[in-house]
Amino acid sequence: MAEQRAEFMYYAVTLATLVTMGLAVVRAILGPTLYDRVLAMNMFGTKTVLLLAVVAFLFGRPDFLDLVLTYALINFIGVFAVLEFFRIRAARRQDSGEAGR
Amino acid sequence: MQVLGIYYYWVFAILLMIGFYAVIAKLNLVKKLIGLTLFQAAVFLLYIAMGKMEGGTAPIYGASAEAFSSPLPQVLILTAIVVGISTTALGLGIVVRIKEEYGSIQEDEIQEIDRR
Amino acid sequence: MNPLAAQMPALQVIVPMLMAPFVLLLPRGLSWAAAAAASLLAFGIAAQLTATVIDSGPVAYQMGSWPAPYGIELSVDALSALLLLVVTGASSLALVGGRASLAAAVGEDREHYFYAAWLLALAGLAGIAVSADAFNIFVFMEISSLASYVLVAGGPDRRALPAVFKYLIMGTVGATFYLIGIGLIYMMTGTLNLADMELRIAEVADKEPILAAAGFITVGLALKAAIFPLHVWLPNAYTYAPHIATAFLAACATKVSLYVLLRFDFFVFQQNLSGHAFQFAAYLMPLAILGILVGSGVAMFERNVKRLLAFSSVAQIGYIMLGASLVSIGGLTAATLHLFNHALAKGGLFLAIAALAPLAAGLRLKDMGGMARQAPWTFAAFVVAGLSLIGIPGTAGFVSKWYLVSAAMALGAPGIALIGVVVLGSLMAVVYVWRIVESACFGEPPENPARSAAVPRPLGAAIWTAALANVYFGIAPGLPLRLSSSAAATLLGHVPA
Amino acid sequence: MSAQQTILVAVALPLFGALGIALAARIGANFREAATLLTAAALAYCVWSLAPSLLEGARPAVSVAEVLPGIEIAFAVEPLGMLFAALASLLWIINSLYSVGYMRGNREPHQTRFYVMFAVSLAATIGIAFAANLFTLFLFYEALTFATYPLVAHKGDKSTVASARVYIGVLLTTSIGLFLPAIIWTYAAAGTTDFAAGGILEGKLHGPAVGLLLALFVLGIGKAAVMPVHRWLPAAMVAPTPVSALLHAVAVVKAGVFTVTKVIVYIFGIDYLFASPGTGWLVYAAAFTIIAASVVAFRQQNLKRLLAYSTVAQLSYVVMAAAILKPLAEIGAAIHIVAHAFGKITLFFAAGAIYTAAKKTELHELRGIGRRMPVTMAAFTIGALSMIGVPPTGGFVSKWYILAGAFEADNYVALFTIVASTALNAAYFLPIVYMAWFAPESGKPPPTHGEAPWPSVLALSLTAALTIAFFLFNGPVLELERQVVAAP
Amino acid sequence: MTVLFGIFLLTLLLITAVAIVRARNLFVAVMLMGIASLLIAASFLLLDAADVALTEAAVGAGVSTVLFLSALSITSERERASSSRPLISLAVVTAAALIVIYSTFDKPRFGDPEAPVHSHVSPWYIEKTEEYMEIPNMVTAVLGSFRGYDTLGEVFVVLVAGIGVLFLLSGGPGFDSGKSPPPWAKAGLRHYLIPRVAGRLLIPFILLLGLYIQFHGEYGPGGGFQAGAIIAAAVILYALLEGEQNALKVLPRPVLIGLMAGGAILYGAVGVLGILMGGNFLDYSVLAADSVKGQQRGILLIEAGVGMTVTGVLLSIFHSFAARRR
Amino acid sequence: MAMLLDIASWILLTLGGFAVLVGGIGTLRMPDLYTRMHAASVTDSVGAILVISGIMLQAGLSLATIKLGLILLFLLLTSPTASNALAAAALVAGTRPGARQRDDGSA
Repeated sequence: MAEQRAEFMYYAVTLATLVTMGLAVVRAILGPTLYDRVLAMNMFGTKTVLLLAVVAFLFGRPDFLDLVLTYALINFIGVFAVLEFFRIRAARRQDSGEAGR
Repeated sequence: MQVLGIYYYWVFAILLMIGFYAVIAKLNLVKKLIGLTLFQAAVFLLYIAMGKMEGGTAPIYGASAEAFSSPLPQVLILTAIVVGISTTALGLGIVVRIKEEYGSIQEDEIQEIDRR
Repeated sequence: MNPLAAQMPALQVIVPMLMAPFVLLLPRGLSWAAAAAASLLAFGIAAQLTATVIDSGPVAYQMGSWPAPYGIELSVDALSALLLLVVTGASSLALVGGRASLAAAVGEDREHYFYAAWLLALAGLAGIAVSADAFNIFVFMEISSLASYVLVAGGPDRRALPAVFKYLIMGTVGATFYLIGIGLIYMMTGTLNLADMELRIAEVADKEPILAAAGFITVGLALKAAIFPLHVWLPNAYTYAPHIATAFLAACATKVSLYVLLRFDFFVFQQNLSGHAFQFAAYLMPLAILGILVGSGVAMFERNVKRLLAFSSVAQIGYIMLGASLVSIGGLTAATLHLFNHALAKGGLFLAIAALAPLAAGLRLKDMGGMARQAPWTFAAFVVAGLSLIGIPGTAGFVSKWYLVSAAMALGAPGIALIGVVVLGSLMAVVYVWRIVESACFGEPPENPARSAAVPRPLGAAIWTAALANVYFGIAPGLPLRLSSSAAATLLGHVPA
Repeated sequence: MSAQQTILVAVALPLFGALGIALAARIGANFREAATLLTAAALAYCVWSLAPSLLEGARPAVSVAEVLPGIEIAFAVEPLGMLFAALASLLWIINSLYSVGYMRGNREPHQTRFYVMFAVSLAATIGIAFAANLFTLFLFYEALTFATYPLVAHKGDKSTVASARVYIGVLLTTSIGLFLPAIIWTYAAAGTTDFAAGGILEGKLHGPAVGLLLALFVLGIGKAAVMPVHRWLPAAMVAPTPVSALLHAVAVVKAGVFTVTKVIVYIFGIDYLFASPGTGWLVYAAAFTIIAASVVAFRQQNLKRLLAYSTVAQLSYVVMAAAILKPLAEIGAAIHIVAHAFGKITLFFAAGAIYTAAKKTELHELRGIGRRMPVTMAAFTIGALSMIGVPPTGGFVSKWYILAGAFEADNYVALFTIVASTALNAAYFLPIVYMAWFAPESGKPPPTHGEAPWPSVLALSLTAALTIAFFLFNGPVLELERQVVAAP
Repeated sequence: MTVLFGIFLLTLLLITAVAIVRARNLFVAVMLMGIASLLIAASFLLLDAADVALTEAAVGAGVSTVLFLSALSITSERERASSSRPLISLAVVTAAALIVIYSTFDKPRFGDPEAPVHSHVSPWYIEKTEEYMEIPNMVTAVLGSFRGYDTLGEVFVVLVAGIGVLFLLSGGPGFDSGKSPPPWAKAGLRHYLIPRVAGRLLIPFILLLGLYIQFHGEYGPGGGFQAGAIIAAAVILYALLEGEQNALKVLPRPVLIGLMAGGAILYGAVGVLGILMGGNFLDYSVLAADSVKGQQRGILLIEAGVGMTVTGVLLSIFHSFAARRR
Repeated sequence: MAMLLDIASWILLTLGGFAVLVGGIGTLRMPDLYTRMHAASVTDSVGAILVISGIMLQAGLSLATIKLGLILLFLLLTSPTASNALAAAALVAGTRPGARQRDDGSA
């Protein structure tokens, strides 16, 4: 009984997470700025982490949590790579702007 | 379950198509590589889907597991993913060089430059 | 059989493969020597394997000692032995002769990367030739492909880069198609071992996934093998690669894909799909004929010497496919033999180009002026290899064309038309080879004298080795003929001859 | 040295000679020419030493390698080939002698290449002569084409290269496009390509196929210059005179008609061919070539071009004679190869000598030249008479046998052609002779020149002498050729 | 219910894929690629492929995003509005898709335990892994031993990609080792205080996680490749935070090349050791007196080799790209 | 006791799911970058805390709980950092709160 109800709760959370992931995808596609997309991607990543954490229990395979851990960290690095990209782009533009003058 | 099965193969086909279209129709070299990545991802999906067994679980001996999905397609796709990323990395290296030499990463512009 | 001899199939791949990381670590000065040594060793192993195959039939090898359908099996039969000889031989010849040329093209500070990639290309090609596992073939195909992209990208001209990018894209699409095909077969049979696959496919033959798999594998490998009209990556890649690398790749890279194609189409599908022979005749043969005619035709009007020879390669691949599409012992013998002979001829030609290019102002036909006088010996070898490409008797190229024509003749009336195509193709070859010869003998010599005065001796020796091999195998084709007729029998009837 | 070894040595000797010539050239020009003459003499010795045993009926053969099942590279000496080889090796000596004078007299460039390729050409020629089967023959036939290409294109300027392109283009196209398929067809039908007395095709082919195969052979053997594949021969006139001599007298065209004869005699077999329908056309084709080429020659103003068209006509004598398909005519064909060789080489030597000494190439310039170059013009006269077929020259002997063969076959077309062409030959040769000896010298200040350098004069005297000698002493040759047709 | 999840994820995947192809801005496309990659990874997990899901996440969302962004920051991020021959391309693509769909007729039922995939070779692996190796993760068993030769090939594919990028980017006009980089290229994100602190805090954990995945691969999902990617990611994070020059001080180029070559050599050496000790190539059973121990030892060693090579190659590639920003 | 834990975890999970959903809707509906960032943070912080603690309660005391704790820690450390850096980058690049933004271009 309790098992079943827990399962039901897992399903509910999973569903909510999935919907949010969908919304994040919509945001990533709509934009409108690059920063919105980065935000959406980051959010999508964390939601994936949540989703997989729940699914691991849903499937009864807690050893999948290693995987979830990895997701959380990798996602973080992705965001930093994006930031570095922005920084370099800004510096580049500044450089070329100065050169233009 | 069967709905999902059919859906997997359709998604495989459509994803393959989307990626392939990007590879042959897009003129931007990076876009081609992105298309290639999607193209390969579709194939990965094909393999993994065929390895799934109803009622099975991940092929790691665990407490309660009785039946396992097939480990072989997973191994193959692990290798294929690595091959894919290697190809992408090499392709990006070439793109960077092309940009430096030609100042463009559009296929048509490069052809134009070479024709001159 | 002593234990080391039993390990030969594995060593064939391992020796060049493991030498590659060592090349990265060794002092720069040694990288060429290490690469050449590994390549020669591989050639020795290939020779040893060939001897074993001729003496006692196919050799099988279980990787990691796991039994066949579960572990990965290697197997060497006559066809693989033939291919191994071509691959390792071409590599050794090009490496031994090509040091100076490569140093000039690649630059000495990054040479060691290049040699490491070369060894991996060699290992990849050899790995395909010995493998008896469908997926393993894919892995080694990718090693060799990625490595050959690197080799092509080493070309000094910037146009090498777009060329290699196109090569990469089309090569990867081809490999992925192959992967899809393998996946579909695996889905229907549950196995990846080629022999096991062949047995198990019989139960599910003519089901849609298998038919689609045949299509995907054929198209994917045709892309890799540059079969007309999927050859568009080849001319530029061959033109702008370093000359020595072109010699190596032109001699064996596409051949290996053709080999896999033959393996699949005959070994796995032939017995099991109804109407298979008809499909060969209906689809591959017209493509082969078009490939011969279009490739030769473009070559006739091409002004860049290397691209001319590259288009000639497209035509020569057409000959091989034409032989295969006859689906007869004679046709397959011709196809496999031509695989060998064309490698000899093209390898020699591109090596000679490597020797001549530094003496000339460029690679256009008119830049070849005066070459015959500046480097008479090299040029003579070029002519010999060119004659082999045309198919003049006394050279290797003739023998395979002879078999092709004989096989076509066995068809009766339609065969006459095929003979016409072969003859026409040969005549076109006369034209394009002769355009080079003529401009080299009688063209205007370059305005300012050559930068480097002489052909390096090792390169000259390599070129002459190739040229003499063309003559030798034209007069005494016993060895390749034996291998290829046995290969044809294996492909068709499954009984080792 | 056994006969087998001698054969192999004969084929290989010029090749090594070529190497020796190339090496000797590094020391000096004299050494190079000495090496050439030495090689030529050694080759002649080798070849001629085979003759006696052949007259006694021996047929030495040797096989080198089996290329394909049933197809080997093999050599066998039989009378026809012996005759050809003996002729070529003999004329090489004389031609080398002549070349020394000509090449030095005209200060030609690339002399080393010239001598080396000449030697390679001779190797190919001997290979053709001694080939034991069609395949081997084809091999050396192509080798000869390639080896002579640099000789034809010797000058290397634009028009020369264009002409040389015609030369190699026609020869390669016909050989690969027609000759080779004919060989493969033969192989497919008979299972072998060996030359065998009486032919190998008898009963293997039927109906129009025989005629078609014959057509493939005759047109495919472009070197025989049967119209319409004769275009290469006039085009090749751009070459230096010794090369023309090589082409016309020593090797190339002779290889062509020799091959045709050999195919007719040893592949088809004359009796089989005679019995087969649809083969008579060859006589007509040859006859047409003879008449047409003679007419064209008649209209030429350039001496060497005239000689070239004369050669086209004379070659077709051989083809026609072979095509008459009677033993006497076959003998005539063989002898005509020899007779024409002596006559034509004399004519070319003379033309070259005139060019060397006086730089004259056109017919109208030759007025009165006989007084300045009496020896040369005397030789020229003898050569011309031989072409026409007047005794006491070699040309008479061969024409006699061909006529006899034509009578035997009741072939009136051939008869008429011979008569008509003889008249035409006379019509274009005799005016030259007359002009040279009797017309007053034209031109404003009379040019001062004498004979060409002595090696050239010596050479042409020798060949002129041979032309006459062949009329007087042709017994062994006849005996040899009788064996061809008399053999079982 | 999982069916619904699967369908939902796949639909999102398709939408994302279309958006990727249509995106005019390459940066946007790369972002969406990251999302698509996570979606694929989640789908893999639903299909019981934990190891593959881990790899796809590490590669698709991590490594490949970093690589694409590195390349984009050198090249340009905008795609010109043009595609070549869209109609012909569509026709070709549709033909391919039709063949694919045709091929799905008459295929085995999805998840059917009787399908050849589940009845022919796989059961042997599932059965024998326990017997021969006594490790729970069958994927690792197949990868490391049963089909270890493929994995050897995979390592060399990675190696050749590394060699290729090093080769390509150590020449050409953009390469000038003498030129000092502009100040902004050196800086990294060191002026962003909060990320810097948080990042530095995390790096040890990431490294630890990498090592855990490396050596836990026989028991749970993971193995050398994933671990290599994670460790490389940690170093890349360091480089992003402190500037790549500082990262190079920690792990200089020669060390990286040593890592990538060394890993490949280690793998090969294990294989050759198999020959020397009387077995076939890559036969680990002979590595110890007890064949099970030998297998385990062999797998451990080759996984270490894989990890080394992957780390070395990924970092080399990253630095090669970064060095081009001058 | 077990019942109590179960109930607590259900409540946590429900609330977590709700928070995640609300945050997602907010991300879609909010007018500009900075307000969207707020909404996204709801999912990352509140949502994550609630959901993961809910699961932790289910899992009981085991290795899994420790791992879950680690995951939560990472999430709480990384996502605010990422948001902060992103906001800083956007501000530096000149994106003002409330301003109408041009499309950086998908299609």
